Amino acid sequence: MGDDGPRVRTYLLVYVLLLGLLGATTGLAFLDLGGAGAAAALLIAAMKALLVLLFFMHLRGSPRLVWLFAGVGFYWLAILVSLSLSDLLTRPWFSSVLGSRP
Amino acid sequence: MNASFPPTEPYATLEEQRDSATLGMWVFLSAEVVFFGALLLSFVSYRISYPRDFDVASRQTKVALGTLNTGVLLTSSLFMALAVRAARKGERRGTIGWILGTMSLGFGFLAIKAAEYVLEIQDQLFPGPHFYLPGADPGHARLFFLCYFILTSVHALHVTIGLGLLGVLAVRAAWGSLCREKGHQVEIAGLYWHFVDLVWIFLFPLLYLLGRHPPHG
Amino acid sequence: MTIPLGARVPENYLTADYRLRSWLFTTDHKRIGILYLISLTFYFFVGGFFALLMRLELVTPAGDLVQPETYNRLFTMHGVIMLFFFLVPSIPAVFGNFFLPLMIGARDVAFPRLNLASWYIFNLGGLLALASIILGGVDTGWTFYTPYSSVYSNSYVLLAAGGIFIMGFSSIITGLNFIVTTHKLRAPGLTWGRLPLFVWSLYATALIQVLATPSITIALGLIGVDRLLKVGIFDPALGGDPVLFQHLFWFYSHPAVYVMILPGMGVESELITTFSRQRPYGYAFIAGSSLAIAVLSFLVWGHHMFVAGQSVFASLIFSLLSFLVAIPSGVKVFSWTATLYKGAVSYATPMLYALGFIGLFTIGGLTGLFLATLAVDVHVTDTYFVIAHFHYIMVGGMVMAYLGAMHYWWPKMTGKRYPEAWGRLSALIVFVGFNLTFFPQFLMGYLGMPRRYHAYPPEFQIYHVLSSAGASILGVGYLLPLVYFLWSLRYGAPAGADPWDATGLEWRTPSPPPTHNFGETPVVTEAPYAYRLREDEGGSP
Amino acid sequence: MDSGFRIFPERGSTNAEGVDDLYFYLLLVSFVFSALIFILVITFAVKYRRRPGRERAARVTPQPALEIAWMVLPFALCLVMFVWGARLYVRIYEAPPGAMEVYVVARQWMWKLQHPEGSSEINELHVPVHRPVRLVMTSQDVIHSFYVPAFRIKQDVLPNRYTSIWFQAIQPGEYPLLCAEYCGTKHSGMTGRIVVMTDPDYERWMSEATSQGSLAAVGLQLFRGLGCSGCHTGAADARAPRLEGLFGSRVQLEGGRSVVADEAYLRESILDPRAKIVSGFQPLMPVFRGQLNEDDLIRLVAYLKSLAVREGRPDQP
Repeated sequence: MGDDGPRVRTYLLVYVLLLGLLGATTGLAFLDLGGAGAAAALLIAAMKALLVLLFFMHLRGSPRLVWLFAGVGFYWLAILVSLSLSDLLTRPWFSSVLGSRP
Repeated sequence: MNASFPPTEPYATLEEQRDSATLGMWVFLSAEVVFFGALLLSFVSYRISYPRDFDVASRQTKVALGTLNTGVLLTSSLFMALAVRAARKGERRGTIGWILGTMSLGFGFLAIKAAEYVLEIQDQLFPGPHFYLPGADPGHARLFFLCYFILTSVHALHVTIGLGLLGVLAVRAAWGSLCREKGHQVEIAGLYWHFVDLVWIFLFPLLYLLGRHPPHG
Repeated sequence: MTIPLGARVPENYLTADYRLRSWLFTTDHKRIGILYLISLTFYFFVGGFFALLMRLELVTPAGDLVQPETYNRLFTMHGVIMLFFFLVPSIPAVFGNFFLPLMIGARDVAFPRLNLASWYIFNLGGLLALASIILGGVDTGWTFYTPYSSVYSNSYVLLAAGGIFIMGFSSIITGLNFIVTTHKLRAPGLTWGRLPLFVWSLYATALIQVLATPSITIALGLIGVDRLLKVGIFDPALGGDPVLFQHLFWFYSHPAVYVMILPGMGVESELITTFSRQRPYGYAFIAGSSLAIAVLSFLVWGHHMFVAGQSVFASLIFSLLSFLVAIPSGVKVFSWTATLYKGAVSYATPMLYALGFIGLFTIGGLTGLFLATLAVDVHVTDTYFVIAHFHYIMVGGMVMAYLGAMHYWWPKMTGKRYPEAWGRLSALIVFVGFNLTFFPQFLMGYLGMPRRYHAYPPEFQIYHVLSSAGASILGVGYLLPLVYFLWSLRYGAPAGADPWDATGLEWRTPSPPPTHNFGETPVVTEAPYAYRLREDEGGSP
Repeated sequence: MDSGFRIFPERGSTNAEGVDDLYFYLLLVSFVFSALIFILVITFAVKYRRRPGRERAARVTPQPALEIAWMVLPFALCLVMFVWGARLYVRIYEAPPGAMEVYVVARQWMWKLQHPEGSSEINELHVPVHRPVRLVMTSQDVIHSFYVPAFRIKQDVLPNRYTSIWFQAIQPGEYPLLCAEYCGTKHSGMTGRIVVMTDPDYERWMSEATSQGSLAAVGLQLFRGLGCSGCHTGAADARAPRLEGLFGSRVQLEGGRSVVADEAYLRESILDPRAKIVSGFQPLMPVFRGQLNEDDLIRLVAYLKSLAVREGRPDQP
């Protein structure tokens, strides 16, 4: 069994990238990007998460089954969030006042 | 495979046992994703409903300490990855060393987090009866800090559990019973540790950074 | 593990060790299944006792037997105990634990020690729930809606919610164990296409257990925070949203309905094939529909919230998605029915339960359509129509399947046969009692009788009396098996390895099975349910 | 409210007729399918029962086409249910123009129902027949649910929020009003009645009902008493937005979004003015959360709505 996982250099590279992204997200937070600020922060967080998943957690090189279960949680979470927000965000859409306007 | 270290029931081979344990941890982590996700959903939906008050409140979090803590946790993840690597190669001293390194950073994270809590309680930001935050709707600001304290303390609980796991492994590595099984227990614990890091990667921007920029208008 | 030659009693998992500690520290999946069986039987009768008291109160329109406070506690504790401490674990924890490894030719589940831990965790949760009963009970309804549960209720919410919170972990562990076991420990040759349908349904159930349970853990945990800190995340006074609690609650509790019914469907597939000696009609459709139900079950929770203040748009989405669940459920009913075609149908007790299951599940499923239909749901939600609907699914479906499984596998679990005549009689009593109890509730519901009413307008009395009469019959139907099963432990005839002439690996080992299940690991070479057929007459419906 | 034996509830509203038609369709589909299943199960179980000489099953080749048809056909019937149900459902949330309004405040364990003209009732609501009535509802404590079985309407009543439905009675009479969401100890006692009257009867009842002035008039006093009129002067250079003609209009918010000024918006803007800042104004208004009870809020909202009526709908009384 020769899989000792990624080389030390890879780990260090990933680590430096992670710290870089941390700096970027903190720096960006102090700029006024309007609505894009939240999107940027979440995008960077997703990139960091992906790095951790792929390299530190060895998802790269794992069997498909492991990929499946690594994805399943996020998929179900996406269902929970999207359908819950489909309620919250659309509550003002049907304002019964509209019907009663002349 | 080392004959002196047989697989336990119900497995025929150590390889099978190792694969099962890895899969089991990933299945568990998928449950954890939903667990933290459900909490985050509460936070996000209030953030959407009350963006202005949540901006005001989130500016009260200690962003310097938070950033430092993120760095600490990311570094601990690197150490953990190196511990797994050492365990896989059967390097006992390396394994113990990196595990202890990971643990000390984990304790560091908890210490910094505790310091933040102390500062926040001094600033009357704990959403109890003494809560006080001018400039925001008191109810909504309480909601923010309620979410903040719940999310971070549940996360800290996970860090603590991770530290417990690593502590056990460090002792077992010192006894020498770890490396012969190609370190799969270190790997499983590593998955958990990295996941806790991953959760923080999302908590940090959501709690500390959104709304950090000076308000316009 | 070979049976020692010359031993009078062949060693099996029951006789391997008689000491109490050998049970309390066992990691044998079969013994853990039995431990669960004992716990669940206890909780079932506790929950049933509350139900009987409720039905007794409801015989008269005035609330004259118990105080309203008491009545509210009765229906709450009935719901909490029955749902979380009987129905959710029921078939997976008892028959799943016992038979999953046997059916896939494994020596145990993937994580035997975790499996034992799950039983202890379950009982810890149960003890908290019982403690809340003994101290005075909970009056929030099993749904724990905020802000009533978090701010207004003066009852032992923290204990009961804590019990469910803890029990959730045992559910997650069981699910996790089943997923890994099914993936990793199948016998050589046992491909996914050869798995028994019960295993497919357990796998689908396990997915739901793992992925849905965390949501209610959070929802109840947050109620706990509110009650402890006196400041809460769902508190409207702060701008908190009680509807958000309902989202988190139903994101678990709707899929949980499928945790309760999917294993029942799996049992049903086993029973129908065994007692028709027929191959399942459309194996792939039945197996696939289990997975489809598991996935779809997560997309429909909002149909509990059509009048809850959810947005109209979200209600439209949830209504449409809810109808999708009708497809796989319909496929199952169709396949069971078609499996009977040209079979060799016997009327053994398990089959009576199975046939009853088809009828009751059909009614339960069809009335589900009423509740998915938006405008009709507005009228019937939170009335006895809903009560009747979900009892048809959970009692008419799941409990019937549970009892069917009990009779089917009892000979395997204990090595003893139960008295068949008594079995058939009790199946009949349960069927009649059940319909008498719950069918009138459909009528009452459409008339507008709200649920959770301690006193009610006199016009509903006739229906309530019928319902209460049925409940007493049902009670007898449930007590009978308890008596004759216990009787059979001592006096039952020996069962033999395969009393039903069934296929499946669990019947290829002695009854009761030896500690390590199989003398040697079985090798599977053919499709499941390969019943020998009469070749003279063929055809298709 | 007779206590005779019934198998079908009375129909008291336009909505009830629509819902019942759909209900019959559902019943029909259910009867057809359950009859089909029951007959097949019983027939097969009897015809293919195990007996000497028939100990084994015969080979049956499954027909995927049959399975597919069984999936498609019922789903088509389900889609009819969905569309039909959705149309009726959307309708109960869209009150017709000129609907009479009633404000509902629920609390453990009673209903308070207020007419805009000023009369308020406890656990009893008098309404005229054949006129749409729109309910604006909120709760002072836990979640309740406004349920009138004869009208086939039900809507949860939530704290800190307005929910709304409407109905139009078709027959004078008395209909039970129930709380359908479990709300605590005396949940089953939280009942009342809707009294539907002919127009002349209703006019008479209205003239006899006691009233301390219309909600809007009391609201105006509150508006002045709380100092709102200091800023909301209605002048072009005022520090606060003009309120005349506000209700029902689209408000341009800071940050580019816009919102329809419905009751929920008015309520939020009084309690938490900073939540939605009107474009071009400073967040100067004090927060009224915790200082106003639901009754006062309703009076203020009614007053603000009356401003819109005067501006935009001069034909209305």
